[in-house]
Amino acid sequence: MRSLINGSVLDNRQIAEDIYRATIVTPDIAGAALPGQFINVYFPDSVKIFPRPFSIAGAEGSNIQLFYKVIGSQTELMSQWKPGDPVKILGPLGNSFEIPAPGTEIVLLAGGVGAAPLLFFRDRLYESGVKPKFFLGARTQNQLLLRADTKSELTIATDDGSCGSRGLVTAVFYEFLTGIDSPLTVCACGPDPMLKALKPMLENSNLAVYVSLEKTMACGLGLCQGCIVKNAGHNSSGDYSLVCRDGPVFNLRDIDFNA
Amino acid sequence: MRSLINGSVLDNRQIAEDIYRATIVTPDIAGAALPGQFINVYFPDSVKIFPRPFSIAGAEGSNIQLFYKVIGSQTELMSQWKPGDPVKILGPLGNSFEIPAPGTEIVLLAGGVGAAPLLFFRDRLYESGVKPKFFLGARTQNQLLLRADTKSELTIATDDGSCGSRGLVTAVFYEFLTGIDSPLTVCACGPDPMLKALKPMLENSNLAVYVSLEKTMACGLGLCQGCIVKNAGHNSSGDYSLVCRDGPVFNLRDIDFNA
Amino acid sequence: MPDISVKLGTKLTLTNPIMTASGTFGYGDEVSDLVDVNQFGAIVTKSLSLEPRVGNPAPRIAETPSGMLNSIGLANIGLEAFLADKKPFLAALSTKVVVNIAARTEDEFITVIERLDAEDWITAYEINVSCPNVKEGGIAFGTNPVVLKKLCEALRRTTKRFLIIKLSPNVTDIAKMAQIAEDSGADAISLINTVYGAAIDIYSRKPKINTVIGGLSGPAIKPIACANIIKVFSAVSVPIIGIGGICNGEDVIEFILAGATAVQLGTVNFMNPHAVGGIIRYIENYLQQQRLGAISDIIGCFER
Amino acid sequence: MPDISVKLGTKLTLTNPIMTASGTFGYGDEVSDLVDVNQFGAIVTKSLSLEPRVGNPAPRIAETPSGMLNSIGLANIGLEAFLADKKPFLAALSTKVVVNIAARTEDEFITVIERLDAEDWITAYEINVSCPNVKEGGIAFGTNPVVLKKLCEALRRTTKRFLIIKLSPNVTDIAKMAQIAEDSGADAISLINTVYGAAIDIYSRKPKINTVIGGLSGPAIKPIACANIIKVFSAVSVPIIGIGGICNGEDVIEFILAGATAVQLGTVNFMNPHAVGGIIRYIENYLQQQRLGAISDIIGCFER
Ligand SMILES: Cc1cc2nc3c(=O)[nH]c(=O)nc-3n(C[C@H](O)[C@H](O)[C@H](O)COP(=O)(O)OP(=O)(O)OC[C@H]3O[C@@H](n4cnc5c(N)ncnc54)[C@H](O)[C@@H]3O)c2cc1C
Ligand SMILES: Cc1cc2nc3c(=O)[nH]c(=O)nc-3n(C[C@H](O)[C@H](O)[C@H](O)COP(=O)(O)OP(=O)(O)OC[C@H]3O[C@@H](n4cnc5c(N)ncnc54)[C@H](O)[C@@H]3O)c2cc1C
Ligand SMILES: Cc1cc2nc3c(=O)[nH]c(=O)nc-3n(C[C@H](O)[C@H](O)[C@H](O)COP(=O)(O)O)c2cc1C
Ligand SMILES: Cc1cc2nc3c(=O)[nH]c(=O)nc-3n(C[C@H](O)[C@H](O)[C@H](O)COP(=O)(O)O)c2cc1C
Ligand code: FES
Ligand code: FES
Repeated sequence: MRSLINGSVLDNRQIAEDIYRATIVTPDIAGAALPGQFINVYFPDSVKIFPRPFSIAGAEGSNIQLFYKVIGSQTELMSQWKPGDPVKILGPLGNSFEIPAPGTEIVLLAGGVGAAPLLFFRDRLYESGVKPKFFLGARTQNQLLLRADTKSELTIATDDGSCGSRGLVTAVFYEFLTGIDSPLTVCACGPDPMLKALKPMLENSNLAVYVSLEKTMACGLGLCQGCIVKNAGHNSSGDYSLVCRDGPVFNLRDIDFNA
Repeated sequence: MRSLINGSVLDNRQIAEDIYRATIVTPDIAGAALPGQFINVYFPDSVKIFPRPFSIAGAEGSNIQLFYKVIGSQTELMSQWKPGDPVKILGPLGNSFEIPAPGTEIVLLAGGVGAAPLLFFRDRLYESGVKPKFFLGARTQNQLLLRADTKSELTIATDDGSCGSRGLVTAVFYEFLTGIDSPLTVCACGPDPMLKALKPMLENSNLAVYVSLEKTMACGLGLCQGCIVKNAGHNSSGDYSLVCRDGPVFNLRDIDFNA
Repeated sequence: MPDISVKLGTKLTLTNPIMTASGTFGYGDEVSDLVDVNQFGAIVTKSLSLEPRVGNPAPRIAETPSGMLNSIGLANIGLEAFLADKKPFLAALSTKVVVNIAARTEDEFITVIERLDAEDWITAYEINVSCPNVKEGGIAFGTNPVVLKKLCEALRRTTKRFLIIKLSPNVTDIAKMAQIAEDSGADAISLINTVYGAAIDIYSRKPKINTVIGGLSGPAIKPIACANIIKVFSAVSVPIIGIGGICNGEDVIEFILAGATAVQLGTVNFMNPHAVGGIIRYIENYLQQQRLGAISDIIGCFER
Repeated sequence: MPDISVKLGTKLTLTNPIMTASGTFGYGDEVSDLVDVNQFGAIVTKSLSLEPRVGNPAPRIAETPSGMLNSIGLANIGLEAFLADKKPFLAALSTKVVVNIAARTEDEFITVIERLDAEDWITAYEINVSCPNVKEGGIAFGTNPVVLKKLCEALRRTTKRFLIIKLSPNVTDIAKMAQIAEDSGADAISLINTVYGAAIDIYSRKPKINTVIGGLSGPAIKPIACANIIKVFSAVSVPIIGIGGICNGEDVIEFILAGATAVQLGTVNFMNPHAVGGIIRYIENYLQQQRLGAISDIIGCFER
């Protein structure tokens, strides 16, 4: 049972350039959350009427964590949250990443704040005894969500080389791939162009690629039919899927980025 | 020269039930302000688009004071102002109370938060060597803007008798009037029904009554023609006056409350 | 406790005046784990057409000041899937079910209605002649008086069910369209559908929704809806269902004072999926506080 | 520095595309100690009629979500007082002056224009055929194609001055009205005037503005204005002046991309009387950042 509830801010601080981490007390959501799922944040009395979706980046005890980048008016409002402030949230929403069958290696691939859902997935993998490879990219070192990690084998790439290798994180990942011929599950989240660039990987039949997508959402609940993504040809369940209800996690095979 | 400027909150605190006092650093306005004038407070990115008018309740050095009652969304926002917060304000706006010719006694008559502009007038009168009579009414003692005053001869009335006399402040004032037959200038501010109730006083030719009016304002600048008050019959300058530009202070003789 | 039930003419009584607005509450089952759907006086389903429709390409929605644009394009699962997949949920509801229908032609409307007439769990039809973002069979039915008359008469001949005609605000004279609907036998008029609107991204220079011009909804259009209710109330005697920008109980009272017998919640379902509960409590409190026995006492009762 | 001047056809060039919207900036002199009025590409004065008009009774304004209703009722000082009292200020401006005219009859329009034609400090007339809150001579001129055609033709015969027809969004087909204005000799079309709207106080049960139905303006109507600009842009070749809900530089660029050659600032003058300065700086920065030489390069240039 999902519910719109008043969470309470436990902590909210800037952790990188324009990027904040918020910890919210919300036992029901924390208890139910799965990696890949998201919550809606509501802003009453606002000129902007849509709730804002954010990936659950961690769930421990009664708390969930969000990592968010300040890019507009509502994330600006969030950056002003103070401990104790009530926040209207609804979740967990959407589907989730799945832990692959034993024998399949798993790799996490994140661009920018897209790392958020994968941090949560990493936690759960680590708890289940898996220490995943984690490729994390950002524009500069100032925009990295983490720089070192004990729960994953972390490889960092920055566009300007200020931390890790210089260049796109996908490039580092492709390098790693060339040495691999066993079954591999890739879970990726980041800007659309990054995810789109993964399409050619599908030619490698050893690979399953799951991506978490972002679309403008009016409801997050499957009510408005606004957050569509085009289904790839072989998928017969209708021409569009809803990111909020059928996703946000999709098998890369099933979606068509060009529409 | 009026100007829209960023003032800075110096202090903001609750001083009575639902009533707050804010001190704002704004040298230009503080220097120019006259009693009776008001400022506009602007709320960017708000669902409510009108600025909100507030009487200047005091001006000293670089600071002005406001007394405001929390009655809706924007005064609610104001109640959250913290020292150092920037506030967009414009003023001083409108006309002012005038210090009457020597030999005319002056009486201030206020209902509720309508005391705000009269507090400022009292300051200026006191500075000019006059200690005015000040009749102040409120619903209960918890809603009084002040309970004792060194700069005026204060008489208090509350509806429930919790402070001063029990009943309407106008009643106490009428009592005082019966003993008076010298020229008297009354400056009043309060709810419309209170001001309307002063109309019969005009039959006493010894009395000049000035009232400060409140109307919903869209601009406060004479641009929108929204804040009209009907002119009384003998006034030939057009059928309506604008409260923001021709007022907020009017000779009670010149206005017609019934339209 | 004051009486919040409303009679839509003599034919239909709702336990309360709050309905869902078509296209903003899916088929009700999407959020049945979040909202007690039976709190509503009636559920109006997403516009249904004979065949499934995939709807318009992305982008379909955009935020505007206190409102939103949409160009969903009447995406829906089509008549057969509706009856197969949604009937179990809808037929089991204790609240009433209104099926909103959109079609490209008069014949398509009639075919859908004839098939639905066999389903006894359906209470009423709402005819969408006012969708601003599809090429055929949308608003065209609702802006031309001659076409509207012919359609309404044909539908009235087809069914005895409670028939609601949903009107567009994008016309010079909505009162005239309402009169035509009434004269042709409509049992109620619902209004407004979305208002024409557009927005352009100044960096990509692309329209923010795929059809360029789409439908504006949300708080921004509330005064427009209110004005249209007032106009139609003085022009017809069938009940009016008020729609447009309602966010809370105050807004509902305002629309009822303006002349609505019932109302629909649209965009607010996105802003606050729990709105209905608070609204019903608000109405009850308002009536008590105003010492009114029944919500129906104040329909159209504003001071002119 | 990019070029922000705009040509409204061949007859009129403005130093920048930002004008004031009639009725929201008085006669300009009210705030001349607050705003440098010459920053605007042109000033449009409050609707002027032959005789003074006191306007509608209170209440005249009400706030709505991201917008406002008004029913000022074309209150104005009348032709003679305008020339006597406002000419000194207006004639001395370095910016252009557009006189907006409203009248009850065709004859009244003609009388006013004939008198104003003698004043060489006036650059253009904007004809208000779209005021939604007066009983006579308001929107009636702007909603009936036959009436509009006759009026425009008569005005065109009367004056050689730059003639702008200001249209209402409260019609089924605004493109058709624009075509009529163009065919009748209008030099430009301005749009939109306010949208029909209403609001009711649920405690007093009184309408929030005296005329019950008034005009909605402000950010709420921006998408409606944008859609109407897009429709009219593809229907006429005379320049369009875009109006409705503009708050900032982004909004201006959006309207120009939609097809406006110039724009007017209305309700924003109440929300931020200094808006014009920031908007002009924004436009210059935008053009530089987008590596564009002139604002006129992007008129109507959105991707369809
Ligand atoms: C399922 C899901 C999970 C998400 N998880 C996270 C997260 O964990 N952390 C995080 O920082 N963000 C996340 N986002 C994106 C986040 O929702 C947006 O950044 C936020 O809504 C922006 O709100 P705003 O009012 O600050 O910006 P706005 O003023 O709304 O937007 C500013 C600019 O950003 C663009 N924009 C708005 N929404 C999005 C979007 N969804 N994707 C890309 N561009 C957008 C707008 O077009 C505009 O140009 C997620 C989005 C989805 C759909
Ligand atoms: C010249 C002038 C000077 C003023 N000075 C002061 C002052 O010094 N202190 C102070 O507390 N208030 C003063 N006011 C009133 C103040 O402007 C309003 O209380 C304020 O705008 C309310 O804003 P809000 O968003 O909180 O309430 P809203 O949500 O706007 O209003 C809540 C309720 O109050 C009513 N309301 C709104 N504005 C007014 C008004 N002007 N008069 C009466 N009822 C109103 C509304 O109709 C509504 O029912 C003054 C008004 C004017 C015109
Ligand atoms: C996303 C969305 C989809 C809609 N789909 C339909 C529809 O399928 N059929 C219909 O008659 N109206 C549809 N509408 C219009 C609404 O039912 C309603 O008339 C309109 O949104 C105004 O109400 P609101 O402001 O409360 O949303 C839709 C509105 C939205 C926002
Ligand atoms: C208070 C007010 C008064 C107005 N008076 C007039 C008028 O006299 N003549 C006119 O043509 N338009 C008048 N308008 C309409 C505006 O010029 C403009 O077309 C409309 O407000 C939409 O623009 P906006 O949303 O930027 O305000 C008035 C608008 C307002 C808000
Ligand atoms: S956001 Fe509304 S259906 Fe996905
Ligand atoms: S508030 Fe606009 S003229 Fe007074």
